[in-house]
Amino acid sequence: PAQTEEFEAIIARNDRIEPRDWMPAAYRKTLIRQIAQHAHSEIIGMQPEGAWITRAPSLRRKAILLAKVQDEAGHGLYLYSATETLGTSRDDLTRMLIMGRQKYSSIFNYPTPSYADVGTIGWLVDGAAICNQVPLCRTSYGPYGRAMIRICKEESFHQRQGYELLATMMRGTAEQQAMVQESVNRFWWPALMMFGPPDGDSPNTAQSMAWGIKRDTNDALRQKFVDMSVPQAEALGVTFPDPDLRWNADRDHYDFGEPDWEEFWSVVKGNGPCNQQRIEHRKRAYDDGAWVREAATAHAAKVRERAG
Amino acid sequence: PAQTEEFEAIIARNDRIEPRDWMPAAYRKTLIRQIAQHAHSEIIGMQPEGAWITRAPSLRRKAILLAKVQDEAGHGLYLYSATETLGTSRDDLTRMLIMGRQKYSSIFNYPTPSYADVGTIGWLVDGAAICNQVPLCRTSYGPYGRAMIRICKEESFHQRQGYELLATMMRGTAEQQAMVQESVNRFWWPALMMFGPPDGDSPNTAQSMAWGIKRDTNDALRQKFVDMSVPQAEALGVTFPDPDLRWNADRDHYDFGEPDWEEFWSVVKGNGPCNQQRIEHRKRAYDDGAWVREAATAHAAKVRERAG
Amino acid sequence: PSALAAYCLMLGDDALVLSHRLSQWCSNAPDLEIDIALANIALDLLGQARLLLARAAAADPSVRPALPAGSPVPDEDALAFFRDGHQFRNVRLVEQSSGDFAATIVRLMFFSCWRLALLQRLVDSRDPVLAAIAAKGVKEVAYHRDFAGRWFVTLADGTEESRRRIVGAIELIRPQLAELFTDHPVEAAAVANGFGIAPSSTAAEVDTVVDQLFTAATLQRPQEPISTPEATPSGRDGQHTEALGPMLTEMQSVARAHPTGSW
Amino acid sequence: PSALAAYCLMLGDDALVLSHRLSQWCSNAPDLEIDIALANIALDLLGQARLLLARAAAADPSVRPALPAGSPVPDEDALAFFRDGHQFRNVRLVEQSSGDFAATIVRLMFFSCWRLALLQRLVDSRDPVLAAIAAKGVKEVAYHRDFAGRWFVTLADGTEESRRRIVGAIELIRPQLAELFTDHPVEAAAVANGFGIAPSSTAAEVDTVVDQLFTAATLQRPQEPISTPEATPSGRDGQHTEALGPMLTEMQSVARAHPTGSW
Repeated sequence: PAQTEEFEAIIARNDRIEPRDWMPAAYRKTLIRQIAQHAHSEIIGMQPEGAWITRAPSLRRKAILLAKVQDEAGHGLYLYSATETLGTSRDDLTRMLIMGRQKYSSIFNYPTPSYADVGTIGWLVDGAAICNQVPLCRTSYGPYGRAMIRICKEESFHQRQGYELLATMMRGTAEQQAMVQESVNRFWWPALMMFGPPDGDSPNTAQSMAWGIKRDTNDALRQKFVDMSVPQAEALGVTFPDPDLRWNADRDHYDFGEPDWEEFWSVVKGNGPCNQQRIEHRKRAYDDGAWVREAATAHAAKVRERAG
Repeated sequence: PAQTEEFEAIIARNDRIEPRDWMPAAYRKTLIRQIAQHAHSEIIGMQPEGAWITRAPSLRRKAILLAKVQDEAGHGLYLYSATETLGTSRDDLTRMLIMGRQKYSSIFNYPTPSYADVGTIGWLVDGAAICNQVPLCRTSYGPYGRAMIRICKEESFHQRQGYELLATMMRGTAEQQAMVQESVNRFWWPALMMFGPPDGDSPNTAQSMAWGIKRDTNDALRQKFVDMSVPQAEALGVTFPDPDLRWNADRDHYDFGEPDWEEFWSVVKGNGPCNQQRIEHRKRAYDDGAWVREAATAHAAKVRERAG
Repeated sequence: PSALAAYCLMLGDDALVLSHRLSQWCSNAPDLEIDIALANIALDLLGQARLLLARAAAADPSVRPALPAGSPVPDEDALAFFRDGHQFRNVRLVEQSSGDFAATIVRLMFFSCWRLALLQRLVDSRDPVLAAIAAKGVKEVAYHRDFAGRWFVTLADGTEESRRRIVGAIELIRPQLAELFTDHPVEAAAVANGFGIAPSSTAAEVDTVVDQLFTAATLQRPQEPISTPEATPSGRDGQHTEALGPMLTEMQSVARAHPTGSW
Repeated sequence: PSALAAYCLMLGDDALVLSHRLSQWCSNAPDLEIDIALANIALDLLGQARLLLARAAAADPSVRPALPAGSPVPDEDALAFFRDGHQFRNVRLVEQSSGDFAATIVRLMFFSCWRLALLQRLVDSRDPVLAAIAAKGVKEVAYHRDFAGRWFVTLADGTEESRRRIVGAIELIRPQLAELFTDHPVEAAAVANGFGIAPSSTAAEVDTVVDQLFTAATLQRPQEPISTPEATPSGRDGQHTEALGPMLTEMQSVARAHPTGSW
């Protein structure tokens, strides 16, 4: 029908779909799933770094870290707002999250046992996220694309701060240098997994690319991330734990080893080191805050009533 | 009547009143108040030292401290049992405590900011408690007296352990020695207040002594405690913060200054440094544990029912 | 230490410690908006603390704790991470665990009303650095007070449970307020030297503001302890409650494990 | 370190860390009897930890962390208070916060069933010290298991809420169990040398006991992860969750502030 043609025309000319536009139900559903997953990742992602706010080793780092985790809350807020334009509510999505019915990025199921992890998350995890997200600034759904523009700007700021923390630590004591290397060893493979399974095992990619929701394949983004990160690691003075990592002049890219996809799927299925803990934390905050949200609603109703 | 005579005869010959014996209502009431206050003191007293269990600086000290705080729970248990023989329940008394309708020893409203406080509480606070309690082993109410015998035995063990901790610290670093002196400075006056207001301001003493519930006046016990503590302080190498403290050969006792009774009454009235915190802690533990106690009751009922 | 340094430590420690307590809400708040707002307030106070601690060390370098030779730790961090509990000079009000959201709001409301009154007077300090810190702080703390006041009224008016919690929080905080309005010798010296404020001089104004908030919340103000004199030594003397030690242990753990580290 | 020392650290750290978590119940338990019982269990495990850490240091003095010259700190305390998180060798199961009483009971039940099976075999260790520690521990841990088992059944049978909490606790603990039954190279070496036990060899027995407890509690046992192999490095390799660091910071704070102190 005409609606479908109109929709496909907008997609074809790389224009934005807006909330008032008609869209196929599957497109809407896929978008909600993807944006919600992204919003949940921001919110869950507050935890592994947030745990270090009270232990940041300098007041300057404490301020940087607190502001960063606060930005993540802000990102969650924009993204939940984007899903609301598709007819959902933040509360519904939060409930889906804490009941385990919607996912978030598996990277946040890895623990952060050292302060160097704050830097590594900034450098590698935010770095990988940016590779994933920059193309989404051109995504076909307007509110999502605009949220992504703002988010990407802040993320690259966070990435630079993370890198700068690691660089400072690498100029510090031998112990600090060892902390950085140990942290990078733990996060390198999980960061590579952030791009998702190999293209052959990623059945939704084709449809998402056709709809302009996704712009690049998992493997292409992963390669781009590796190519970007290796020189940065050299500049820092750290290595990645991959014996197969080397420059391939023929391909004009770095070759690298295969992530442990068994571990990936195991973490996705809920068996990572921190899955339970992350969800429990969120659930506790949500449950503990219920009385406040109820009070705010009740107060607003009374104010309206008094206003007559 | 005959009952009253019988009761007074038992008291007169320093014999014990037992739960099955008739007793005046005022005697019963006074006893419940006094034993409950003592039981509450044991339970609230778990907090200031218990806060250090997770931070005890050696495994041996951790074991000693954990066992000591556990003993205090045990003392609470005996004493609540003694009140039960007078027709109350532990649950009722606990509720009176957390509603602020029954008191506990004011000493536990002072904070314990250093590990030396664990030693000082053992030495001075348990020491003062023993002075107060040894006479109660001969108290007229049987179950109370018997509980006190067991409690006093354990308390003097705790007192020796506290003194031994301080003695060890005084043989340690200059910092440790300073910690001990600082702690003793904070606890000396509150320990003296543990014997209650001066005899002239203690209207219930006479009746309690007549009933054999109390055996010595506040001031007499306080003097005994001072006389006992000064040589111990000298052996330790610490001083008490009282410029008026000196030996009086005429009286064959130490003279000492007047505690700040204004502070005493202020703390009793609830304005000490930790009153709120102590009650809140107990209330939280009581409230958080409600579902467990309910589950145990429900399970016991089901077991009985299944047994037919 | 000099009176100026000692005075800056007091105001700086108040901000540092409350900032720490508020930052513990991060990722734990009732909703995202509150999470963001509390982080903002914590950041503001952290900023005030950094300026005040640096000013203290500049006014009297002897307040800076000794660190191993070659340690690159800046003054603000030496003071925050390498002093022990008894060297902290904050009022005891700020060191307690935050408790629930009602307790957080009630504390923040009293604290902000008081600190705003202090900072408003401190903009005329004879010390130009303090005056500048105060001028910046006034705008921040006015926002904190508005945030706390708005939630105070909301919770008091909201549901039975929220009102019960607010009333409980007020009751809990009551005995900790007297300290705020008790002049310490260091504060008296600061007044005498024209760079500081006697907290007792803010009591009447704070009282009025608090009264207005209680009226807006249709709550009975409990018998007022604001003018009650403190008998025992206070946080200003380094006498703290049991809450400060564990808080500092956590806060200082990484910095102290690496006394010559660069961050 | 020698295999014997490394093996003793594993068993010792399990006991030390769980003892710490249980000791946090002190003055917080649902009633006095439970408070006393949990303190007892914590004391038993602390006793086991002290013997095992001392044995580790005696077997290989190189496991003892370096301390300032003249430090009077005994071996057991050097190991408990002066190792960093990555040097701890406990399974990750024991380091989580205790959670509510249901979570405490479910963890203690699994842990005790497992440790009892280990210690029962360890009484025949070729190392006479380990054998003696095991013999003493068997009696203690049998009591712990009974206590946990009794409460497991009570809570499962009690009220709707207690049953819901027990089910939730089982679900939460599930992924942490596989590590208990995964043989580590150090354990393999301990078996080869005749002084230690392969935890995998206890799986069948533990399974049976746990089955009985689930049956008594009329609970469906979740799909069993006990035999699932661990993919990632474990607590035995010094890879820990986020819970261990803050726990150790607190535990070690006083000892580390006074590295040459006498206690």
